[in-house]
Amino acid sequence: MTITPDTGRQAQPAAPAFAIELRGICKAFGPVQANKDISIQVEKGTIHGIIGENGAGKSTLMSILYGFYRADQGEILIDGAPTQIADSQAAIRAGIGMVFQHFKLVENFTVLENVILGAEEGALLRPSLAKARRSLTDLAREYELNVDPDARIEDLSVGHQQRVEILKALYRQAEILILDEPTGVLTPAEADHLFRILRNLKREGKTIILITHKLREIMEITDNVSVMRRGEMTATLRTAEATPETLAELMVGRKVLLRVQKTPAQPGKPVLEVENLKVVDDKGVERLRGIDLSIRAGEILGIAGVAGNGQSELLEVLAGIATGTGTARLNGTALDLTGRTSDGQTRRASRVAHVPEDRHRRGLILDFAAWENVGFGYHNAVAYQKNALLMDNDALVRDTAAKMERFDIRPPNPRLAAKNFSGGNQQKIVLAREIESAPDLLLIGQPTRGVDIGAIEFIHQRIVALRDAGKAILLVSVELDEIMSLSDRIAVMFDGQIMGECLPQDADERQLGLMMAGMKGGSA
Amino acid sequence: MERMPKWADTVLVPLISLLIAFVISGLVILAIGENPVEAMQIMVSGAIGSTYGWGYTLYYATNFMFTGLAVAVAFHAGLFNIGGEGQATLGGLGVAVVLLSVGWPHWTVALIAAMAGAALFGAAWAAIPAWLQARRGSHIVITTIMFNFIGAALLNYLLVNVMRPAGSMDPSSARFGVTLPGLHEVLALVGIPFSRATPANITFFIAILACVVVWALIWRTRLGFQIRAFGKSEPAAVYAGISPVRITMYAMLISGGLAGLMAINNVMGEANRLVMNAVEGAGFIGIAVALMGRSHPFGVFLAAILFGFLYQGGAELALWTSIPRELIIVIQALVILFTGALDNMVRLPIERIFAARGRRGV
Amino acid sequence: EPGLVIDLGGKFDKSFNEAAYNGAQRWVQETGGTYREIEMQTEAQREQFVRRMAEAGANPIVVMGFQNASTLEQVAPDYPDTRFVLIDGVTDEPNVRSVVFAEHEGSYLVGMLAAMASETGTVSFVGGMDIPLIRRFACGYAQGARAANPDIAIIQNMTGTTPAAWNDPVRGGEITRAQISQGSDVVFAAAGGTGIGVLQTAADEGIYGIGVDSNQNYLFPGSVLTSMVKRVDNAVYEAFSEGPGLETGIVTMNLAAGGVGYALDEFNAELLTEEMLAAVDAAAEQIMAGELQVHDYMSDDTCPVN
Amino acid sequence: MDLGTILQILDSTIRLATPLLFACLAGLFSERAGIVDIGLEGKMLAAAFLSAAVAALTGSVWIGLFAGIGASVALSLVHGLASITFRGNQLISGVAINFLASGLTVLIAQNLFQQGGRTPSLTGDARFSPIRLPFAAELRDVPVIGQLYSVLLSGHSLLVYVALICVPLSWWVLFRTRFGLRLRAVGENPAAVDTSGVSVVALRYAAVVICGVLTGLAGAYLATGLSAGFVKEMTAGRGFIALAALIFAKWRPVQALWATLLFGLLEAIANRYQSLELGGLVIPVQLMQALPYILTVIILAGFVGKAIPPRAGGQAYVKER
Ligand SMILES: Nc1ncnc2c1ncn2[C@@H]1O[C@H](COP(=O)(O)OP(=O)(O)OP(=O)(O)O)[C@@H](O)[C@H]1O
Ligand SMILES: Nc1ncnc2c1ncn2[C@@H]1O[C@H](COP(=O)(O)OP(=O)(O)OP(=O)(O)O)[C@@H](O)[C@H]1O
Ligand SMILES: [Mg+2]
Ligand SMILES: [Mg+2]
Repeated sequence: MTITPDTGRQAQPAAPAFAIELRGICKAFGPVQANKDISIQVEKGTIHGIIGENGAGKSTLMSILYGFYRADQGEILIDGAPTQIADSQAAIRAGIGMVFQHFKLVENFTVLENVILGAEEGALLRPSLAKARRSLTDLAREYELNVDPDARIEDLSVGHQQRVEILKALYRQAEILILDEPTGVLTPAEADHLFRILRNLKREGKTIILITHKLREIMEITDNVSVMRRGEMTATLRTAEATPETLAELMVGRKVLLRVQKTPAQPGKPVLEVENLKVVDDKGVERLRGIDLSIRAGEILGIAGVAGNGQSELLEVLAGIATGTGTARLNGTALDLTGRTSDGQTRRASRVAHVPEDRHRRGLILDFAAWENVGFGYHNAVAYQKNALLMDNDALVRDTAAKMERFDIRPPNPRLAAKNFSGGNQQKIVLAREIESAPDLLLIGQPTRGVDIGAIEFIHQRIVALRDAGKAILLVSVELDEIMSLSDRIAVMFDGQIMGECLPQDADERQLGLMMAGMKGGSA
Repeated sequence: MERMPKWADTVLVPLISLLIAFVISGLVILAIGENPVEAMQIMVSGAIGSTYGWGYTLYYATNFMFTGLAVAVAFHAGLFNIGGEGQATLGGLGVAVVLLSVGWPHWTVALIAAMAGAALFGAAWAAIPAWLQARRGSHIVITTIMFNFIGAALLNYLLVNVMRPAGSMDPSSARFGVTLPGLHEVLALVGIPFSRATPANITFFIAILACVVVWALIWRTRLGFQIRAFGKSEPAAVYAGISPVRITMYAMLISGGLAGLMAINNVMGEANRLVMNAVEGAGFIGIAVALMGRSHPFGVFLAAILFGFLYQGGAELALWTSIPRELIIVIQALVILFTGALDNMVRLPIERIFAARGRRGV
Repeated sequence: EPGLVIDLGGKFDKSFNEAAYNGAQRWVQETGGTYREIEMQTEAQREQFVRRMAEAGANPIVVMGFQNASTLEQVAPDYPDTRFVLIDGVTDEPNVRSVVFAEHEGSYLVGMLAAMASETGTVSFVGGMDIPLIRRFACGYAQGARAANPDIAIIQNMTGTTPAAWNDPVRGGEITRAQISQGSDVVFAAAGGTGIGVLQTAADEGIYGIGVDSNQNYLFPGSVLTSMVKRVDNAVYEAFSEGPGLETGIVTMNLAAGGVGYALDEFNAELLTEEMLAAVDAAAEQIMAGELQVHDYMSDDTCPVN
Repeated sequence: MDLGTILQILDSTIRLATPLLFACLAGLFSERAGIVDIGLEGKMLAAAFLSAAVAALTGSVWIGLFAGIGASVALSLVHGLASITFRGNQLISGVAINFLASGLTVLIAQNLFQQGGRTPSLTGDARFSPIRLPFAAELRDVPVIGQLYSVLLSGHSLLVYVALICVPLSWWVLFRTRFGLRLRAVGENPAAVDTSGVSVVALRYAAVVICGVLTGLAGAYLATGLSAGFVKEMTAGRGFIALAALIFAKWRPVQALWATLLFGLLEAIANRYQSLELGGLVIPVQLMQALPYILTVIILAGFVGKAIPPRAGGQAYVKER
């Protein structure tokens, strides 16, 4: 069944009290259509949820509403009145406040200073600070928004930093509050506190837009919910009438999972064995909290989970980029996780290949030509050397041409700069390089992010082919159907831990979706 | 994303920047009450109107090739080496030490030894800032500038207190035993008559060789590949297992070595003794040369010739008009400003033009 | 037509080079002739500039500054038909005339004047670049001061060890202030452009300064006691007048030859009393008559007094 | 070394520290706003020249002062154009400005005065003359305090006192005013400023102009206060030393005062003693002269405490990736 935006039910015959109404918003970043003709209505005094996969266009839409980006097309109505939101100043004037996915705080300023920044009373700080201090204590009482006004931001926990962002908005008399994935960075306890705050705000008649991936949260506090997919608004409905199942379907999409035709796996001897793997990031936050997993030859282990729950760290520490503690054995021999005697080169030498999640930042050098990117990381390979001194660029170019042929990379021009390929083809360049290095273990993150369907299918076939060649593959993806269709085993990660494992055939989206949302879902 | 053709990026943009720089320089000349056209004529005739002029033009160009390559190599690694001046100064010291320590039988042997000394000292002078950058994150731009001053002071001390021959009044070393063959001697072999009164010497060919070698290093070797990768994107380099520390060190050592090699030309070739301030700002001109030449050895070669022309032409201007040679520093500054800092100002409009034509084309 | 190669610091340095320029101008006025003139721009340019002058066919070519001794050693042999005149330095190239001055004699005289003018009993000396030539100034100055006042205290400082020391007024001023704080009330600056800073500070702080090379009395009327003039202008004038045929070799311009002396004009007339002048002129007579030997530092790199 | 000598050295320390202090505060405003400025040297030079030249021509040091400030502000705007408007490389822009100044000053000086790139030496009203503080003369003989007052504090040119006043003033502006708060914020996280509805570009231009004014004062003092006229390259690396002092001072006004005084002291000592004798071994003058630069490197190497620069320093603010 399909669920279509059912505004008829939303529009109360009495007074169409829409705090916000967006009509036909479009926004493109270069060739990327982040928002396509988006219309949405948000009732006054409600909490309105927006869900969607990574890259669906949620943040972009909200940034437009807040005047941080300018829409290419479309209009914005605040309280029914068409409003030009040229910049954040205008948004603030219109009573909109936003808590960004990545906080916009001055780290080494105090809470007070951050709160008054841009909203000072006069040329001198003293009075502003005094006033802010007073209203902060009020707000704290009213909404359980207590933070030490004189603490430096960098000394605060993420949860408190977020409260500062909310305080900033409220201090500017925001009537409409937008929160972009507020709980993505919070511990469950902090999240609960946040929700209490949001309820209080709602009680005071404020309108709240809540962006999240997590069904549990939607179900918990939203009144209405809209679903976005690939830059489009696919549905808006009352939360009361929605169920996690329907939302999960809407979010992941009704389109048939493209089941790659693959024979059942013939798992061989274990290739990668990881025990009690821990990673602490430079901020001192524990990103991986004791991971145990093992992958056998000829097997694909899929890691499902919402972005930011430790998948990236898992890939990077195994790839020798990040450092961690614990043990990881490749074909029985231990990998150095401390980084002292290891790096990307030594990993490649021990036949570990890595397709990074972010092709623009790590996987490719956008200014390099395709052939240079194919040699990238393998520049020491014997095949690419002419003699002890010189590299054999021609050989590399020839090899690249062949790879482009095999991977159907368009345009098949080895000398074209990587930045001039489309995302899908950029991704194929990385895959060609890593897969054809014939590794024992392939670490692969978000293989099809920002890639069109045609390319997706092709990439999936390649990954399966590598498996059938008896290699071990660790697949990380935020796209459920991808996990479902590729994996031989599925592990779900949440908050740096593995919530559970299951086999794709006896797993269903709903169950996985719940585990991804942090609910100790069904068995493994 | 619409991009403009490569030739526009590598040729058109720098040329337009250069044009702007020249136009403004012309205005400056007008402003100080001289005639730009005459000035240009004097420069042309003085710099390329005679083999004498050519001699000096090529002599300066040789200096600038070395310093330009030095800056270019560092640029490829994403490093900004403003220390060419100091590194070339120390290179001169290296040459002097080598040539004064023992009597050399023949200039060829001496040349090889002197090159080693020059490169070694130059690299050593670059090593400390490089290490501080790689390990302690000290800003290499400022540290290299500081090392220019420190190098000058060091040379000053050595020339005054150590290397100055007894009884000599000016702070400079004794003359070296060996001299390099002048350009005229080399050209005489192929029957080209050339002024003997110029300092241009065989080093010119070494500089050309250096251009080729650097080209091969950057575009044909593993190290060059890693240097370029690191320069383009450090996160990607780390992903590929390219060590930022190692590459920073290598790139700066090579850069310093190249700057040091310049001493073969000015110290061994021209002065034939170590004098104070022998580098004469060539280290800084290297920045303009590298920016003009888009950090490509061939571009550096051409840009160096251009600045050699400007330098000699400027000297002639200073000689016969009341326009001081500082005019060249102004031109140099404008070139750096427009090809470097204000690059976008020149590039964006051109990009738009190409984008528009592209769209119409499609 | 003759040529004049002016050293770093420029022809309006109010000192050494300006003296040469004035000599050349006098020649122009008196003979109506013309001459080529260029100014050195940087250290490493010396050879190119002298060469260029020779290439241009100037003859004779007057080259200013001891630092060009080695320059001429390089260039002169390539132009055997050209006559060069080196001011302030010595080379033994066959086609070069080396003109040197007896600075110690002139300095002796201004040293006497300084000692006699001093009330604090302390006089001082600021040299430019620390080289034997400048020590010759200092030594002569010290001898004169001692002669006039046996228990005078003499402070000596050099500005630096490189050519930059000729052109650093700021430093000159600071050194002078230091000397004043040590009690000096007459300072003799033999430091080219740096000297301007010295005389400036002397004037600011209300003590006497003594100029050098050119007559610098007019710079700060009333506070420049006198100037140790070096008749560079005469040397240039003579070279120009003698033309391409001038004979080479070493020419020493001493007190007797009117090559050095102290300046007396309307700007410092009332600063110098009768008896000061009497004493100095007497000494000058003796020196010219050879009865009084002023020790030349450069003869043995030592100075009897200090 | 008697008290008198020490006083003399400290006295000249104050004089020599003044241009560094102005430049250091200038850099402070610029870098606090996220604009790295290695063009201080050039701006100081340009200001030194123009102030001296105009003072020499008009005979009024005040007109000269404003001319000097004008020159430096003009160059600052070039830097702003390159690094703010066109998002160019701030380092390259600074380098270009340094060369532009060192070339143009000599070019114009030669053209105006034909004195080998020098200006005529300034006299009378064409330069800042020392100011005797009240009772300086009377207190001269009172031991210590009196001498401190009359030798150290009294008898400097006006700009020295201006510089000293600029220290508390800068502190107050940066840490006690709305403008200061926003300025510091834009150097730490421009996005935060932008999302609070304040213009990043306007703030950064303001900072760059303030930087220009202060650098102008530095240059003007050099040529019309410390010495009496312009000499080519007379800034002699002071602009870079000021940057080092800035790092040493961890981007704080009061510390900037101490840092620049330290560098001033080094220069004063180097000026006074040809070579320093410390227990037997003789430190050559060249080492004395290189000491500020060596110290700078040591500071940059973080061997005297790591300094965290403003986080957004050196990067142009780009909203959309
Ligand atoms: N500044 C930008 N420049 C270029 N492309 C961008 C920019 N911001 C977003 N995009 C692209 O626009 C698309 C939508 O991005 P957006 O951040 O709105 O998605 P999202 O739904 O917020 O994703 P997430 O759940 O990961 O936050 C993505 O393809 C992204 O790559
Ligand atoms: N998040 C982002 N930030 C910056 N640039 C981006 C981003 N996402 C995409 N781009 C740029 O947009 C270009 C196109 O990316 P995109 O993935 O949309 O390609 P596409 O048109 O979908 O092609 P394909 O159909 O092969 O996926 C890429 O070259 C990339 O440089
Ligand atoms: Mg988002
Ligand atoms: Mg796509």
